[in-house]
Amino acid sequence: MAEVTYLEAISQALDEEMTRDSNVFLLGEDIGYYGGAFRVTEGFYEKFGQWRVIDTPLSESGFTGAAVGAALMGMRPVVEMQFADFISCAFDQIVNVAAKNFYRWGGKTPIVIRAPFGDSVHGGAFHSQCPEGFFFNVPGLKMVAPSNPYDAKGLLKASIRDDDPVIYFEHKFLYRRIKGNIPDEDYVVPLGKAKVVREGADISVITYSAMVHVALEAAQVLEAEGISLEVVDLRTLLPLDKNGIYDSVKKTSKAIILYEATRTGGVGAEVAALLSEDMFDHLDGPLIRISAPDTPVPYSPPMEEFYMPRVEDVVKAARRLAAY
Amino acid sequence: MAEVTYLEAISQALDEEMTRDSNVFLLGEDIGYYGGAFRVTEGFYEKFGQWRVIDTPLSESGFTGAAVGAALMGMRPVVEMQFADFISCAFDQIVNVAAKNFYRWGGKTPIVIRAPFGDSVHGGAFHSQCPEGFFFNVPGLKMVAPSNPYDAKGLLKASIRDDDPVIYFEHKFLYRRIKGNIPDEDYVVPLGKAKVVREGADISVITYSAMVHVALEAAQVLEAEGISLEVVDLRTLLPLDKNGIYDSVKKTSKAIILYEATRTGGVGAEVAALLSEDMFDHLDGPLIRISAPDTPVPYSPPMEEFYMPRVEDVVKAARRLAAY
Amino acid sequence: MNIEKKDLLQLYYYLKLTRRIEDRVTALYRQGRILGGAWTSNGMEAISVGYACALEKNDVIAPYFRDMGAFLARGITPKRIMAQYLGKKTGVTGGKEGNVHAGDINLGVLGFPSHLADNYPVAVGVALSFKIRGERRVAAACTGEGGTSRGDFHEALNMASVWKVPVVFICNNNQYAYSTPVRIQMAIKDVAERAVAYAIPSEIVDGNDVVAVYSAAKKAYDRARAGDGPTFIECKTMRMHGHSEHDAAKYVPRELLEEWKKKDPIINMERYLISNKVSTEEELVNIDGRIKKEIEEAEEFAEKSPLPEGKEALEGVYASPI
Amino acid sequence: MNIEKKDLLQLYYYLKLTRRIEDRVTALYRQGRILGGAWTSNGMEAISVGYACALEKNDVIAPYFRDMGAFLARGITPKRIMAQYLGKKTGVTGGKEGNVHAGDINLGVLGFPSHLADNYPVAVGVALSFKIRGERRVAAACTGEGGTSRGDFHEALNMASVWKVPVVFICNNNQYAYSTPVRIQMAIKDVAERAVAYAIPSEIVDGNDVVAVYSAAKKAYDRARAGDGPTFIECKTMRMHGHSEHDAAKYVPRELLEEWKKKDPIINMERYLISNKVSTEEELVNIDGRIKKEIEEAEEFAEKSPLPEGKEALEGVYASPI
Ligand SMILES: Cc1ncc(C[n+]2csc(CCOP(=O)(O)OP(=O)(O)O)c2C)c(N)n1
Ligand SMILES: Cc1ncc(C[n+]2csc(CCOP(=O)(O)OP(=O)(O)O)c2C)c(N)n1
Ligand SMILES: [Mg+2]
Ligand SMILES: [Mg+2]
Repeated sequence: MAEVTYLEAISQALDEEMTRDSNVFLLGEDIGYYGGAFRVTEGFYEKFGQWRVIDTPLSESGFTGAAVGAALMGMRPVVEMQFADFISCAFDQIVNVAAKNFYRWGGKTPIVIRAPFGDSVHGGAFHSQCPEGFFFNVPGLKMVAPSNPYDAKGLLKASIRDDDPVIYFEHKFLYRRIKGNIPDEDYVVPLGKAKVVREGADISVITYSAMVHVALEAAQVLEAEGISLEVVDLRTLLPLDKNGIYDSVKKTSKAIILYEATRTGGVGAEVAALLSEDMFDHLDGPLIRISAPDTPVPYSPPMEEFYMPRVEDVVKAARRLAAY
Repeated sequence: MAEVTYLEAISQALDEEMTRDSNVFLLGEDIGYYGGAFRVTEGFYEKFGQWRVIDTPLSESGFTGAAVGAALMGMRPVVEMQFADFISCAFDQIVNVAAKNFYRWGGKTPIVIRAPFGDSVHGGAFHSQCPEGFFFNVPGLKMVAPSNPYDAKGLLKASIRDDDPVIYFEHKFLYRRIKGNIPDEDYVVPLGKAKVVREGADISVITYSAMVHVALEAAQVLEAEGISLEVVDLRTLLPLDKNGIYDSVKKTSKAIILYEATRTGGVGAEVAALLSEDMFDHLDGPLIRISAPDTPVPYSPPMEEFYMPRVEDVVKAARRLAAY
Repeated sequence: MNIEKKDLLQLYYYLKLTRRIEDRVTALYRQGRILGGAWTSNGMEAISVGYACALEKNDVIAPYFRDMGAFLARGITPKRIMAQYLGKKTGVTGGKEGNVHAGDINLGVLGFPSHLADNYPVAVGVALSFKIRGERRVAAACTGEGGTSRGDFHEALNMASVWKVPVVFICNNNQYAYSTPVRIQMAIKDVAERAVAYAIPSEIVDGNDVVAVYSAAKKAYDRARAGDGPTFIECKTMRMHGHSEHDAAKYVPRELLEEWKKKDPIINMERYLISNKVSTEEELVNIDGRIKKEIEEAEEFAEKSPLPEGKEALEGVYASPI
Repeated sequence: MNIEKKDLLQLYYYLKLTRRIEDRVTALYRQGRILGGAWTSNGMEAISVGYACALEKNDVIAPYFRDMGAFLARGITPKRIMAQYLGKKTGVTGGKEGNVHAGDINLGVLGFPSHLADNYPVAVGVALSFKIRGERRVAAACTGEGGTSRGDFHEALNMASVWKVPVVFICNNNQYAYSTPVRIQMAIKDVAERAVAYAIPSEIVDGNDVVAVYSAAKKAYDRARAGDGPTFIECKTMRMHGHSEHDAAKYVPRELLEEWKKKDPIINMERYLISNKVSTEEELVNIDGRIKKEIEEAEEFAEKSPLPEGKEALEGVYASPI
């Protein structure tokens, strides 16, 4: 066991997978000689050489497509988007080529796309987005979004070993702020499994990534008031772990869905839809979604703060639901 | 009043708007001299000249970006995607440039992107998609999807006159199959307003585009059984007409959400989420989503048929809900 | 380049096989037996036959939708192809996809994504994997001249040249992209001028001369295999039909078609084989007879093959389902 | 090219204003007063000042994030800019965006989208609208050499040339894209070689010589205005700091920086003005004094300006809200 940051956990997963399997290699802007904009691949260039840590031209579509081609040849490329915001430039290669190869003609495409996402660096509309909603209507893709170092490492390893294209959303806010103990031995966190990160009796908060920590804080505040929150960390966003979600809601009969992306059409909508279809008889109150509003991410601090879902939003919603 | 096809209605709207406002012009592949892959702009080249009906190079991102630039200069460009499937190549220009210009720096971007979508031509995974889900988590965009000639014309005119970027989803299956009477005079169908296309008492079917006709057929079948469906045609997908949806569900207390796109993360999820949040006290049964499954669109007829939502799916769901 | 008789006859065989199979596709489409669309390479067969036949067994292609000849030359059988067109379970994709939207990784054929030029960066990645693993294999990618206007074309050629990977880019310049003539597709005269921007050597060949295409491709593959990086080959040809079967192509001047009719790649090749005494008319007639039979059998096989069941639509979305 | 004194002094004024305002931005960023990032054009000011000053009032620019000089030259005031950096309501975007992610349509400045080269097709569209309406205006777009590897670069230049629209593409080639040197960004020596692929005439200029940039731009604008289509101008320069304030740029050889330090565009211009007797040292000192005062006032204005309220985040998503 050793305590590492979320960022170190990601870095370790890459390092260990590259050591384990010579088919694993990395592509992205400034990830090689420089070690990456967020320094996730610091030292990799020296250790693995330029052909396994490839500094690409500024061509998101191109290098994602190249990763697809290499994957079809049995390699296991891991692509880094410098910021998740730039994944939109590779959208077509991801949704039409990578995600559909296997269904259309049996082409296995085991690529991982690392996408540092979320608000944290006061980066405004183009360095803060949560783009998971763009890809949520794309069968053939998988998406994960860990909230802590243990999952960050285990899910990245599982993603690299998986035979399908996976977008790995790593939250910039968590990089150096969240630490945790992880085993010394090799382990994976299986894709497709949510996790109850806090048991509770009254209300389920279904959430992922950085918002897990907001939910946990809210749970602490509410404990004092006698409201018991159960916090479900989705971990994998696509495909969703329906049973994991349902099990919690069967217990609590009430649910808050908490996510940092903008409100309409995101992961939260799908969770609500699933619950309203399959858990109708178990629900004792309306579902409540807490999310960013439907706007681009604003830059100026007061607006940025207003934009982000807060602990107090969860607290208020929970009080409302508890009284329902 | 004159009877026209859905396709003619679109063509008329373009023609009339180009005649009314010299700022309106068209860009796309093969739309000029040839008249468009679906012949929507037949005769336009002769009538309006090559600089108002521009045959572009094969560059979806490029010509969408060019439309954005022209729009910023006060023009009102209408872009044609040859098939909606190719809109993914212009994804970045749409979500990051067009949709965010106004919020970020006040740049008005009145572009319309016409996207012939949906299954009908046995085109397989790349000529059949319903890509509205890709764009549904993008604040700043508007999206419409008419189901009949009247709306097709009125919504296209409204979209062209609107000051925001609008994706106009026109359904290929409806082009020549659906006819309707439309007024001789100029009219618009306002954006953001759903419409009850069939009044009913027992169950609301919330749907849009080609699926409206599936819902109407199902309503007829069910009428004989004494189940009364109300069919709500969303018409505008983004932003959704919440009140229009709510009004119907307040009346019926039960809802089916019917859409042709793949299931997870589409428009249907959001409608379900809205209802489960705001209409919880009115709902007398679970919400039921009927959609395509989470797969790419398959080519072979038996699979394609299996893939598409059918009248009988709606009938069965309605029976289940009626008995609830 | 000195090409052996058996290789020349193979080129001829695939040219003719391509023509005949696509003629059947067209006929079946007109009868309403093939749903969707039907795009052929009629008059352009020499390009895909030429570049594919010049490859080695372990090489990989990223073809586009006018590359029937390459599909065949890589070993995708007429049976599987006819079944593919008819949406049968025995087709290349088991009915998941139609026409040449198919691939077979075991034969080194990547599935064509409709989005033109998307296969170019993919081919660069294939070649990159060869370079990383130190394999002497090459990747060949083909697209139309229209497709070269797409951003992915640019990003692919740039990466390929910077990384010096063993990929050869083929361009079928058939003078039209659907209805759009080259003149309003690009401001340059030859597509090959685009390669200058990447310091990639290029060659322009007569796309209706299968021997020329084959030779140019072979030379480029040799370069690539030797570690000297990518080549761009522009094959000049003419699309002799509409864009697809439902396009009458009224926008193409008749004289242009008349002119190119005289340059038919199959007649070209027959003339070449006979005048160079590589082959006799009789030999060629025999080959053709074999092809006719093969196609009849393929069609019969396809007709008799079962359609997939509807619910098979749900299968195969993920390689590792959760 | 014969440039009037007042124009030369204007170039000098904007060079110096840009340098001084960015120096303040850097200082404020280091103090933690500016959140997010701070990117400057230090040592590269001549490019954006040069291309922007050569424009007419009704022309339009699509700048990128190293174009502070162009923002200023188009008339976006230091007050609004400083307020922008501090996220104030009086900033160019009212706090919606930070640093130079801003635009002002009334001054012919399009907002820069971070996604590099996205502004190139947009600029083509601007120019297209001028062509359609028969206006004698031009559009100028700028990006870094790294940005030219993106597909949108290719699609933009191709369209611009086919349509012959009045757009001028400027490229700031500062030898690095973040940590990536040109050598692994592209296989060509000069970015200008990319223009060949579109039959677009190009020019390579010393990007540290504001008079050279100005003159080349002016010539290109004249061509564009005359209906002769686009030009590509590569401005050779060097990024003298890290990619942004938080990058120490250890990957840049120190000698390279030493070499380019001698070519500072402001010192260059001072030398030019004095040795050509356009101006006196005193005159330049006076200009500088004016600038210092202007910036002090701007900073004060920005500091005193109110922040937006949180809930203003909800405003302005749509131009016509429903
Ligand atoms: C990105 C993209 N946009 C549009 C289309 C629709 N489309 C199919 S073929 C075609 C023309 C292709 O022209 P070219 O590349 O020259 O190939 P050719 O058909 O002439 O062989 C178009 C526009 C497409 N397949 N992909
Ligand atoms: C499409 C895209 N990918 C990645 C980035 C992140 N990024 C910001 S600046 C930069 C380097 C830009 O280099 P260059 O174009 O040469 O401009 P310079 O910074 O040197 O002026 C990168 C990779 C981006 N802004 N856009
Ligand atoms: Mg062509
Ligand atoms: Mg640079």
